Amino acid sequence: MGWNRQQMCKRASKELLDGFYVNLGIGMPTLVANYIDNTKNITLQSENGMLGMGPFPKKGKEDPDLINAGKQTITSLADSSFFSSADSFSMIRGGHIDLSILGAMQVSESGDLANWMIPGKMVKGMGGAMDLVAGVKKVLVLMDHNAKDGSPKIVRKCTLPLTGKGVVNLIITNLGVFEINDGIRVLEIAPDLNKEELINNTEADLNFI
Amino acid sequence: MGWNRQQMCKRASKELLDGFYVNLGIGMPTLVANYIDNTKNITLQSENGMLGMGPFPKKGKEDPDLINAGKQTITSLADSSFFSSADSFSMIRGGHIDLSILGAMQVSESGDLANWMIPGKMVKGMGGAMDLVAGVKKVLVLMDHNAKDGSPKIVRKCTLPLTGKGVVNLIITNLGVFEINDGIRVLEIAPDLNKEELINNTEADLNFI
Amino acid sequence: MIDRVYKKVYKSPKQALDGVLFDGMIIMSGGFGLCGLPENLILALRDTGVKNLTVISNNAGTEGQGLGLLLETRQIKKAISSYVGENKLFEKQYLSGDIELEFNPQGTLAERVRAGGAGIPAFFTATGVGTLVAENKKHESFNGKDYIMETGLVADLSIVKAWKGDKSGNLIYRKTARNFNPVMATAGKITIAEVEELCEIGELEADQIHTPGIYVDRILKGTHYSKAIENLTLSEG
Amino acid sequence: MIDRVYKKVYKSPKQALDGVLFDGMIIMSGGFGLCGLPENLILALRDTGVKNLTVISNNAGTEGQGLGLLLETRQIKKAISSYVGENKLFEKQYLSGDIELEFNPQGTLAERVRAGGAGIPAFFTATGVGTLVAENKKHESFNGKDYIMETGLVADLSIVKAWKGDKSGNLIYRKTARNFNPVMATAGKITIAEVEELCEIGELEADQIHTPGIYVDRILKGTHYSKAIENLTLSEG
Repeated sequence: MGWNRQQMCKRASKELLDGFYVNLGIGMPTLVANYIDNTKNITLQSENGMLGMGPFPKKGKEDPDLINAGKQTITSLADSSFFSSADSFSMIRGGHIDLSILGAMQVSESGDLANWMIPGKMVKGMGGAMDLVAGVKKVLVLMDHNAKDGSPKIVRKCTLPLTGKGVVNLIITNLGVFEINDGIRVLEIAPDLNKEELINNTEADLNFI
Repeated sequence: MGWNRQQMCKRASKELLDGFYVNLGIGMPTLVANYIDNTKNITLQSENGMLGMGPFPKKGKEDPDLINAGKQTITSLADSSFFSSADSFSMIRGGHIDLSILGAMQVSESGDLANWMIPGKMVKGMGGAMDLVAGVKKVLVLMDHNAKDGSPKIVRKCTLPLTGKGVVNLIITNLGVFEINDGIRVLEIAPDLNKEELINNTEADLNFI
Repeated sequence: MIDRVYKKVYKSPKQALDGVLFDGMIIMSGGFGLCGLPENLILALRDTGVKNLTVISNNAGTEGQGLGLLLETRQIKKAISSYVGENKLFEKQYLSGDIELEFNPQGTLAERVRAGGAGIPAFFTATGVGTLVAENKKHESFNGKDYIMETGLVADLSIVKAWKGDKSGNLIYRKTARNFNPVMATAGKITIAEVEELCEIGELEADQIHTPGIYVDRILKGTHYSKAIENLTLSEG
Repeated sequence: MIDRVYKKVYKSPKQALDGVLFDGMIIMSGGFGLCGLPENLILALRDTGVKNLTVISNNAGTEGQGLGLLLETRQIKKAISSYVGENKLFEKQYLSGDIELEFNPQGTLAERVRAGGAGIPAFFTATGVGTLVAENKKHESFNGKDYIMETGLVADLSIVKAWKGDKSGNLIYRKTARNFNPVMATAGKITIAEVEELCEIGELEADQIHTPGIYVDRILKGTHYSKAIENLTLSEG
């Protein structure tokens, strides 16, 4: 039902405007890089200390000293720069990154985000997620509309521990695009879907105006 | 009476121990560099952003991009490094500099230092002095024992606005060497001087034990 | 992978300043004394006539040099600096009440600017405790030692000077001309950099960049560098 | 002017660690995942058997790699990290209560270390406001926005890894192997650096030094660099 992952990533890539500095989270957000419009000048930041992240290396060209925040081997570009973790998060915390795309377990109608722990399960840590959502100018959540058990992930109030409070600006799921700004406004609905289906799959109130 | 400026600087240079990183203030403290024992490894810091400050340049070798905190042209050495003002004062504030030598208008018996303003006169600013005295491991004041009008500069309580409170560890004047540590202890008296003369020229109580 | 088009390069300081100025704005200027000053931008700033400026800069220039140029034209309303000793005109304007002055210890000033750029609204420092600087500031004790709270600083515009810069805004500074420039580049809502050498993308080594391009909104090659020496001091022989 | 004698160079990681270790000490270790790890020092640290360590490091290594080595020997009592996902042994020791864990957001961790090295006992950040991280922390509002207070971190010993270093302790890092190393170098009461290339004084360019020698108490050339890749990812073609 709705968009597939490719379509979701493609839709997300439209939020990367010309001149933007962007941080892509681990997982599906990383794939958005594949859909960037080449006519736009987009610079990718990796919070472990790099601006101007290039594509994954060709075989034999991998460099253990050159990885992204997901510990994947990457490459640099002609305009790349490297810096320390402290300088990297000064950039993030200081509001210099235009857009961050992250995955989520839950997003509330007030923009609260939960994506780092499930009580009772082993916690791996929040990594840089809390810093990103607190510091970056615009936060886009890219996720499946529903959890694997079918339960809605766009909720009135997050039941999971938060990563940030009132931090999410935009949600892109397989079912639509949603703006959070004093409630949730539906910007787009996936083509083969009606309003009612969307409402049924969402706990939070949706504003269609 | 007492030591001349050369002798004072020479005495001060003995406080620069092997391996020390040292910041020398503007004026007489800068001259201490001329008396550093070449068998010791001493690194000079300049708070405008340099470690490993070399001597003044030879004529024609001056570089407008290479100055010290007194805006004097200087040179670099083989082990020099340059850094920003923020990084420079992180070094200072973080206690990484072993010794700072500064001039003073007044020093109190509890180690209070006044060297940046005289009420009613135009104030030029404290520059980096407050940061240095608050951050450096050991603060040495190098000054004339008395003001031009003969009044004592080592006082019970500073009457001038402070640069730092309880920050001075050692004073070297033309009349002697004084350690501040729960009162003032006289470590050395200039050769042609007696205790009484020293006491008469000092407002604060002196401990000769 | 991408043939990037960089839109940060401006032909002149005048063009680079176009559309970013307004009376009463806060401007940060890099430089220590006359070393590492954005000379071309200061000159152009003077010619725009923008006024009632609050200028955050370690020093106030000398007469006819650096920010001294903006004093002659009375464009500065307030200065936040650590040391203004070398400028008699500043002294005159200050004593006549024409200019407001806020002294910050040099390290506190540098850290306030860094904090502003790094999204840190306030921090604690031992610098200035027990002095006039600490008056009316929040005190707090950590591990038995007293500290005061200082706040972050941001500017409407930062003007900085680098040695080399590329068209994506990456900057490299030279020797002690680095000073306040890198932190100020991070703390301007808009940052304009002037450079001695404007390089093509790829000419600067990624490991050696002092200011990543993200901080630089506009960049230009300066044509006029007087690089005055304030205090020429030579060794004998 | 001076023919300096540098006393910072050590022949081996074992010798470099001599006299600085004690049970229950706090150790910072640079590295992000397995990238930029002080591999030789971690190995030597394991062999000394020093125990009850509090280790401040972004990650906890993987099994048999990095700090994972010190988990096998149960030398770590507490970890302060932002992410420990890659280590099953860590998980096991944590769930059995053998190891204490304090999670810090990655940027807060980096800034706490930087603050520790810079003499800043505490600072305010918006990171973590409204989350578990903010619990029991001081809150304060600046310009209508809420922030929490975080404190500076220092260590008894910092171990870092650089690409090149000279005999005075100046360090240059390579690519993303820089990560936490420069800030941790500033925050150790003692800092030991291991390098791939130990250079003579003067071989490193003064403008390009990432960590000035003042922060490095001891330096050694590492002989064993496995430089494992955690997550080899290749592009097609």
